[in-house]
Amino acid sequence: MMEIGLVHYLAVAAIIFSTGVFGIFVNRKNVIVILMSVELILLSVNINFVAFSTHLHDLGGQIFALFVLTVAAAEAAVGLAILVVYFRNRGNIAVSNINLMKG
Amino acid sequence: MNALPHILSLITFLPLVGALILLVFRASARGEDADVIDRNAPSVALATSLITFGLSIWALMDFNMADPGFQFVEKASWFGGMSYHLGVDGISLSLIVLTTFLMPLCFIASWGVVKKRVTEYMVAFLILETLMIGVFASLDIVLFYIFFEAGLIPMFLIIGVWGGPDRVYAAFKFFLYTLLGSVLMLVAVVAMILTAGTTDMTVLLDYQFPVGMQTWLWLGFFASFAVKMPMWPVHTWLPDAHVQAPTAGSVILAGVLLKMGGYGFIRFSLPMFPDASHTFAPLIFTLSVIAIIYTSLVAFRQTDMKKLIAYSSVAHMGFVTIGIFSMNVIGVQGAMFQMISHGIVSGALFLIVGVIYDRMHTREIAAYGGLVHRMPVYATVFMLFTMANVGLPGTSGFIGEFLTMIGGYLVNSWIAFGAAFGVILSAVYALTLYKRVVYGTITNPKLNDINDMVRREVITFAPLVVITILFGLWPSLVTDFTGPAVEALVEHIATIAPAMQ
Amino acid sequence: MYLIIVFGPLLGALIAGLFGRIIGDRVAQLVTTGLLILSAGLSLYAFKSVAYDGHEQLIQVFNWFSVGDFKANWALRVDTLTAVMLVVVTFVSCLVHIYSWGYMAEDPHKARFFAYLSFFTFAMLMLVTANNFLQMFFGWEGVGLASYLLIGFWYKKPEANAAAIKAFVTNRVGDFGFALGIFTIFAVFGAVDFDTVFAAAPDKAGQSIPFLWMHFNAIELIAFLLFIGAMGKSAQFFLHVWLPDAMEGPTPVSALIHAATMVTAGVFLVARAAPIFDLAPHASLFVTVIGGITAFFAATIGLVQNDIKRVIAYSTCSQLGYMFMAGGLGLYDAAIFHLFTHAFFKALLFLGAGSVIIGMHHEQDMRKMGGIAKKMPLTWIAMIIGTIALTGVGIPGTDFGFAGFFSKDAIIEGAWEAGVAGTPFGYEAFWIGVVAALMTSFYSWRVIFMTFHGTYRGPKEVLDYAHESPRSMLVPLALLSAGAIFAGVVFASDFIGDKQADFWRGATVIEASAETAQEVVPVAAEHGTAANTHAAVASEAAHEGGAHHVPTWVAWTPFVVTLIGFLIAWYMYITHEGLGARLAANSHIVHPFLYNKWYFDEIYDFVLVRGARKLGDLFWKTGDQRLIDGFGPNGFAATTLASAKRIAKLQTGFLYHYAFVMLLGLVGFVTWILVSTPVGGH
Amino acid sequence: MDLAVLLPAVAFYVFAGAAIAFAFGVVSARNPVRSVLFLIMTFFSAAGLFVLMGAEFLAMILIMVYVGAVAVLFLFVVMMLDIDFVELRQGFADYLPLGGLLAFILTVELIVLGASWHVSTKAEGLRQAPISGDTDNLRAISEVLYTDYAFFIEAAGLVLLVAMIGAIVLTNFHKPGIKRQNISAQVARKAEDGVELVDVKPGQGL
Amino acid sequence: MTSFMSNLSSIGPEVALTVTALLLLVGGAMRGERASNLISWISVAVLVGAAVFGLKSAGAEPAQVFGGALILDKLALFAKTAILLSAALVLVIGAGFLQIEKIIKYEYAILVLLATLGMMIMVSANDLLTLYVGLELQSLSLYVLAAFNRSSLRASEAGLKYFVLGALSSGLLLYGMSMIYGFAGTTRFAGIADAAQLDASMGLVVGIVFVLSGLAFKISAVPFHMWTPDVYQGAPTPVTAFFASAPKFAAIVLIARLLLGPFADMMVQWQQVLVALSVLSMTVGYFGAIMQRNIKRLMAYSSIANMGYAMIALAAGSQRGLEALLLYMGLYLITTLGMFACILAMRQSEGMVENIDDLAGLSQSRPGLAFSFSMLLWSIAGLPPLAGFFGKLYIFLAAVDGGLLWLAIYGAVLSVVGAFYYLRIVKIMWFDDPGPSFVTPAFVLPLTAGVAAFFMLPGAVWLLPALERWAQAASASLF
Repeated sequence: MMEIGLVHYLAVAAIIFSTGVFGIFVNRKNVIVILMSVELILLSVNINFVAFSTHLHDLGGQIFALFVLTVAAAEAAVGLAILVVYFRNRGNIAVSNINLMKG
Repeated sequence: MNALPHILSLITFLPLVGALILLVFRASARGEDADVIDRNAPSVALATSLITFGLSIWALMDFNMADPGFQFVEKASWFGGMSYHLGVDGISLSLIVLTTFLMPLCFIASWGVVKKRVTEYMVAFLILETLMIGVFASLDIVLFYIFFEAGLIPMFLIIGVWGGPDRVYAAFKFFLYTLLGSVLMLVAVVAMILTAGTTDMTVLLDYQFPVGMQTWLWLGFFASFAVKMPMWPVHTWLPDAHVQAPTAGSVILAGVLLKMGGYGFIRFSLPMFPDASHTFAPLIFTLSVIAIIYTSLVAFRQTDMKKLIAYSSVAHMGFVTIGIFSMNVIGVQGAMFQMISHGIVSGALFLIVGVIYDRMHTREIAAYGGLVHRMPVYATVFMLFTMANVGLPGTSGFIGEFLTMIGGYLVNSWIAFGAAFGVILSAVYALTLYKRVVYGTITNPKLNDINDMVRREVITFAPLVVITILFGLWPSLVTDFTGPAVEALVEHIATIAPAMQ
Repeated sequence: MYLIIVFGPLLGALIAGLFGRIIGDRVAQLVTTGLLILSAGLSLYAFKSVAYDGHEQLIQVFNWFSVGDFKANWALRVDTLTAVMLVVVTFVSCLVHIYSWGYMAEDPHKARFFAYLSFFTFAMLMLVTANNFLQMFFGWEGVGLASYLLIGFWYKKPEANAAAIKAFVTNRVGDFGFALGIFTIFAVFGAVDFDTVFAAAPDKAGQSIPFLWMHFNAIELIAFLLFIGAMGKSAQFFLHVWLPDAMEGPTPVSALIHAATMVTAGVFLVARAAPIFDLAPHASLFVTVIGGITAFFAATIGLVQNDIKRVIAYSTCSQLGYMFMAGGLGLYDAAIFHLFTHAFFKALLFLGAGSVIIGMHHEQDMRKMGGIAKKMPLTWIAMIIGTIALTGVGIPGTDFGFAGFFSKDAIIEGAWEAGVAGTPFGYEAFWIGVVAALMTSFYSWRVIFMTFHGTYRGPKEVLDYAHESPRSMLVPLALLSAGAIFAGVVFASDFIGDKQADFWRGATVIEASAETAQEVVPVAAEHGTAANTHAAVASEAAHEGGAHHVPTWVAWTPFVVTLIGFLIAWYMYITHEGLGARLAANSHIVHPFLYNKWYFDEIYDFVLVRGARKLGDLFWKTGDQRLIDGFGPNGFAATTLASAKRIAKLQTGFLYHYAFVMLLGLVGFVTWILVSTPVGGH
Repeated sequence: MDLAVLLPAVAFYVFAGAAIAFAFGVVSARNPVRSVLFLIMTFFSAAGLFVLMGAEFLAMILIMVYVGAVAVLFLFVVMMLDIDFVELRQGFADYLPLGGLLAFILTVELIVLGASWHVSTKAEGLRQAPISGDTDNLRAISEVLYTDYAFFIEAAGLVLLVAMIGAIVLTNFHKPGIKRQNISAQVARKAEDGVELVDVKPGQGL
Repeated sequence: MTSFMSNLSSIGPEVALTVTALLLLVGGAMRGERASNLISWISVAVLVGAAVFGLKSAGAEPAQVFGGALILDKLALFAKTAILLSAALVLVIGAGFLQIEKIIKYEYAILVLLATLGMMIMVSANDLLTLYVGLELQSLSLYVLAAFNRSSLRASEAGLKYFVLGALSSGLLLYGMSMIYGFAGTTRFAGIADAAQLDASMGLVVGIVFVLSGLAFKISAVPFHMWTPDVYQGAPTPVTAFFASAPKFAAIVLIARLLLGPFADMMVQWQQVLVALSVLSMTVGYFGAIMQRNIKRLMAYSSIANMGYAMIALAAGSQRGLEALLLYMGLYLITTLGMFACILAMRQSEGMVENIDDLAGLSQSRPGLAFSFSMLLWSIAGLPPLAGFFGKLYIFLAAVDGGLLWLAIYGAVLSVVGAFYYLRIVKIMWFDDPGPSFVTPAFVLPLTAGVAAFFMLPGAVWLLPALERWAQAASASLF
């Protein structure tokens, strides 16, 4: 228990991942929280990569995580931009209102 | 006569050429010109179909009756191991000639009757002709399938665009029902290709599939052909399709399209899966006998003329399946004859209905009665085909029924016993129909000035009348022709199917 | 020559039928009648050359069927049996043609009528000249068609149409058996031509064949099935219902088809297939029983009918019963002889009745007639002759008698002999014959008395109008009268008498004379499993007592009962006129039962017609529409639409639903993979 | 217990616990602003974990990029959109049981899976950028990033470019009717354009 | 750096696209919206040029560049050509629409270029990182494109949905990649292949399931399809056309490369997932389409179903399967673009219409268009003799050959359901009475539809064999 190994980090990542997942579909009020949940997922991925990288003694994982970070930032920008557009058209961003198209 | 090179390709694709010519002219025409095209389209279509018919007769003359194998073979490799491979034996050529024979009659029957979108109508029929001929001429299984299923498209349009009030339902039912059958066949075809490693039907005919596999393949093909025939209980698309289709569509549907099922059984199911055919023959017989009795009784109760004839078609196709799966020469020959005869007789009956439909625009039996007073010629022709439908000896209808019943009897007397009920019942419904439409007094005042058949109609019926009687009295015209191929087929089954011994 | 005999009428039919409107009625009539006269003349010559000069013929016309092992040719087989039929058919037909000139004078569709008549004649000739069962079947159905067309000739009348269909369909039921018989013949013999089949028949006796649920003796089965065909065509019990209704057709048609020729086709079939029936004792017994029942049953109905044609129709039915009784007992010669004589007097009666009907302005109900003998004396005489011939008046033991006397008594006496010889149902057949003869006599005279004697009961103006028929109708009556009088006396010795062996020459199986019996017996003994053949029995009978040597009372019984019948009729309709009507009115069980024809029509209507309708509706509405379409395409479509709706509903438009579904899928896949793959395998 | 073992363990549990707790905070906070703040805290905790694993550079980047840019961006948008925070969290419970179950299953599965990991010799042989013991993390990364991973740098640049284009194209509105300051026009303006000298004749007026 | 430069030279088309995009961006920024049209056409030219240029290397041996980050083989070439041409075509047929709707911006073409570039990277991916970067390049562009019509609520809702779910799917994908990396020790495909062969651990299995889930989103495979109908409907029609064509092709080729390359030895595991995806996609796609009235939504379900079909071929896991997949997808591309050209022509005087009922009587008002549309519909329904049938046939061949008989039968039966709704459109065009007529569409739309239809015609016999040969050569790359 005290010997901190890879599995501990993976467990943390898994829990955060699940939290992010959980956050996506229990949240109905606000799209921004969903976006943040996605960020949590990406964070868990990064933890995974770094953990594996350390235990494999391979930098590849860290560099991968670096790119994930980069892309995540870009993604956040685009996502928020879309959100802003939507807000301008609709006036709110409550998730339960976003169902103009269905069926 | 000299052999014409590529005669099969010519016969097959000539109608398509006609269709394309019409299409191109129609597409490039505007306003007045379009009307001109519409006016001339029937002549072009008729001429095309007549030339095609002439070519098919030429092929018939050239055909070596003694040879049971495929003739006029054309082969060119295509892609993916497939090939453009055509060829005919007595079985297929006779059906090709049936097709090319009925086609001009359809055009004559539609002459001046079809007023809406004339050119498109002609184009659809010409394309359909190509596809139908292609089915019978193909020797590559994929090519066969292509022609087989492609025929659905023009027929769908013919029913849907030029059909009756409930045409949409009928067209969809026809299309989807048949399609469901044929996609299952497609899977079987695929399995065959993979197992045998070729799409060449001449090779597949001799390829002996493992017995266990045959069962599944047979069922796949059965799904398609049974719907196409149609066999009971997958027949219900037929009455709807027939009722809603325009007259010529019904003629082709009954005359040729149904025959594809029978042809398929003869060409594929029997020789390629002989063991499975033996295994399933009792099933076929049962369904056929049920079909004959059941649909005859249903036909008896119909109030719509076309529906009645459609149901009688189902019953008559029951004889065909009996004949085919009796797997003896008499039965198979009978089935072939029945197919050709039915093509002519039921085609003629639909034309008969068309004649009065064109005048009265109803097919309700109750709307008619006493036509004989106004239309004696019509009554006579109607009587002849009623009798042919009933299977009176001396008409072509008799020969097929009789032979198939003998064929069935030689397998099991129950079959003939059951089928023979159909002979009784066919008299019931056919004569009742005739009585209610033609005999009696005129009760519907609209009929008081209905006119007898005009020259165009007489021309349509004349060849049908002649052939019906000629084939009835001289069936050898057909049987000699199909004989060698059928005998070879039966022999082939007997030699490679261990279950037979 | 034979080609002309057979195809002449066809030519006439085609000319009259196809070009009737162009050439006009008169020419059409001339052509058809002329060709028929030619045909009849040639037939007489043929009869002579075949039956007396022994020039049997087998003319191959051309190949009809040649499919696999199944071969059948168009051919004309002319032996004595055929020749007899040729004469009957062409002669009666010819007379009917002539008669129709007068009878149909006012009809607007004369050409069509004559075309039908000629066509019928052609079909009948095809039937009798057939050399194989298939060609026979062709003719068989051909006459069915002609009968249908002619019964329904007056197509405006709904009854006529219904009757036509009824006739055709009932015949089809018989044909059903006939066809199965042909199938069985082919299955057993591998051929359908008479020579092959009959030659091989003794070999096949005792062979069994699977049919439906069990094995049957092949020959018995064939005989039985063929007889089903005969029952239909000859209106035997169960399948008799069409014949009385067929009287809706024009009277000449009734005379030709429903009295003289077509209905006797069944008898002809039995006689033609005698070599088979002869080897099939059980089937023969069945024939006898059915024949007997029909003879009795039809006679009982005939007692009370009021429609003049219907009485004669039931009489025909009854007489056909006689013929089958004879056929079943192995008395093929007697059967054919009765057929032969019957053709004359029954055609005479019908034509006479037709003459009455025309004279009475298309009135057929005897209750509205009476005492018209003075108005139409020639018809009256002809009818009397016909009746006497039908009732079989003659002096037993002598050669004096009308046509029916010879043939009917031959059957009745033959039945007795068969009974003596131990043939099952022989004695019973005898007694049925006697009882039926009694009734025959009664109803025949009843017709005469009700029609021509007593007081007139119909509307006055009809009586005023009543007149003798034109010459074209009377000439046939005269000729037929001659036949009715002399046919028996002239031909008895040939058909059933001592010269019969020379006459038939194997065209059918004949029992009586010693030499033929000897010919047949060895054959039967050799292939002796079916030892109890008629030939054998008959030969024993022949040895014991010889032909036509029956006890005197047996010979006299028919005469006596005929007389009794006459007297009863006299009592009821001449001396106590009106008694019959009163009796009928007071009877609540017997008369209605008989008058309504034993309720056969009602039962058939209820069971078959309505049954078929119900079943048809059931199959259509419930079977096709509700079950097959309901569970098939429509059900499939409905299910598809329902699932489509459900799937479309899944698409809620809500983001969190979408995400949820995705994750559900992911977790599902991961779990599935973890479960399905062994964990820690590496 | 050895401090060298204990200390990292304690640190791990602190950071890990914090990260998880804050992550829960992100998804469960009633106010989005708080969610953002929780997110920032989660990133901080995660950065701590990174440090524990020896990925100092990444830990730094995480804070810089995420906290400095992304989270602030979130905060900005949250504030800008001025969302009505009163109607909150209704219907949260609808999916809770099933969603929780799903998340739980997923977590268990992933942890079980993680537990099955082991360093295989083969995996070591496949490494693309093995970490040598004597180089520090930053240097090691910098050595490969612009050489072996140059292509990805370029590609990532394009990704960022797309993000930029996207953000601009979506949010940059030119609403008609709004008066904007046009600097160049102002600068380029000359006196002659603005002032018209009119020679007013006496007695006539304009 | 020389090696970097020389590597760059071997990816000429990609470089060309990048440079063009950058230059056009600058140009656009300077010239403003007036340049939109010009930029569009330049983009088209470059796309087509890149395709043609790329084809010149058709004979070359497969090569790995950038240290193995990218692989250039025939499969990639085939996919790139298809992607480039369809992107070009999308620009061409969409130009008129954007102009009339007044949403034209020069960024549109540039985003398409960059998305295309992303796809090109995807299909050449030889490393998980390449895959990821390429995918994100494409995805981000597409997110923006989906919401491109800023003033439309539907478009922005589409963009939002697409983005949120897309981000989620990237998360799943990444998580899977991290597992793969952790258990294989590398992100390079070749290395993963070795690992999978030697030690197919659970981590790899679960990793590939995650990755598949993420990629399944891109090809709209059920249950990762949920975004598709809404986004198809909401996005501007030319963008929808783009969504339906090139990205699907790229993603499925990517999946093929991944599964048949590094994970070839783990086929037992991923085949189950793929079969499930395929069955679900076909079911939902075919049944879901039936109720649709909006033709773009219908196209969404149609593409879901078609992807389900394509996955049958992929699930077979054989070269025959890959060949069938490529053939099928090639035909799918042509058909889809042709159909979208028809949809883009659905403009009445009041504006665009999207209900299939608006097509009523098209066969009489615009026979040529109706004819082309019908051909395309029949083809995609898989009816012979049209080309779509051969796609289906090849898939069945592959499936039965790969032991997936039941899948083939299921697909065959469901194709009847599919035929039903394709046919319903035909029915509306041919059987119904004409409604308000369409305004005369830009010449390019009927032309595109007509050319696409012509390719489907049996008369174009040369096309199929060529496509088949090409697909065969391409499929050989992975075997």
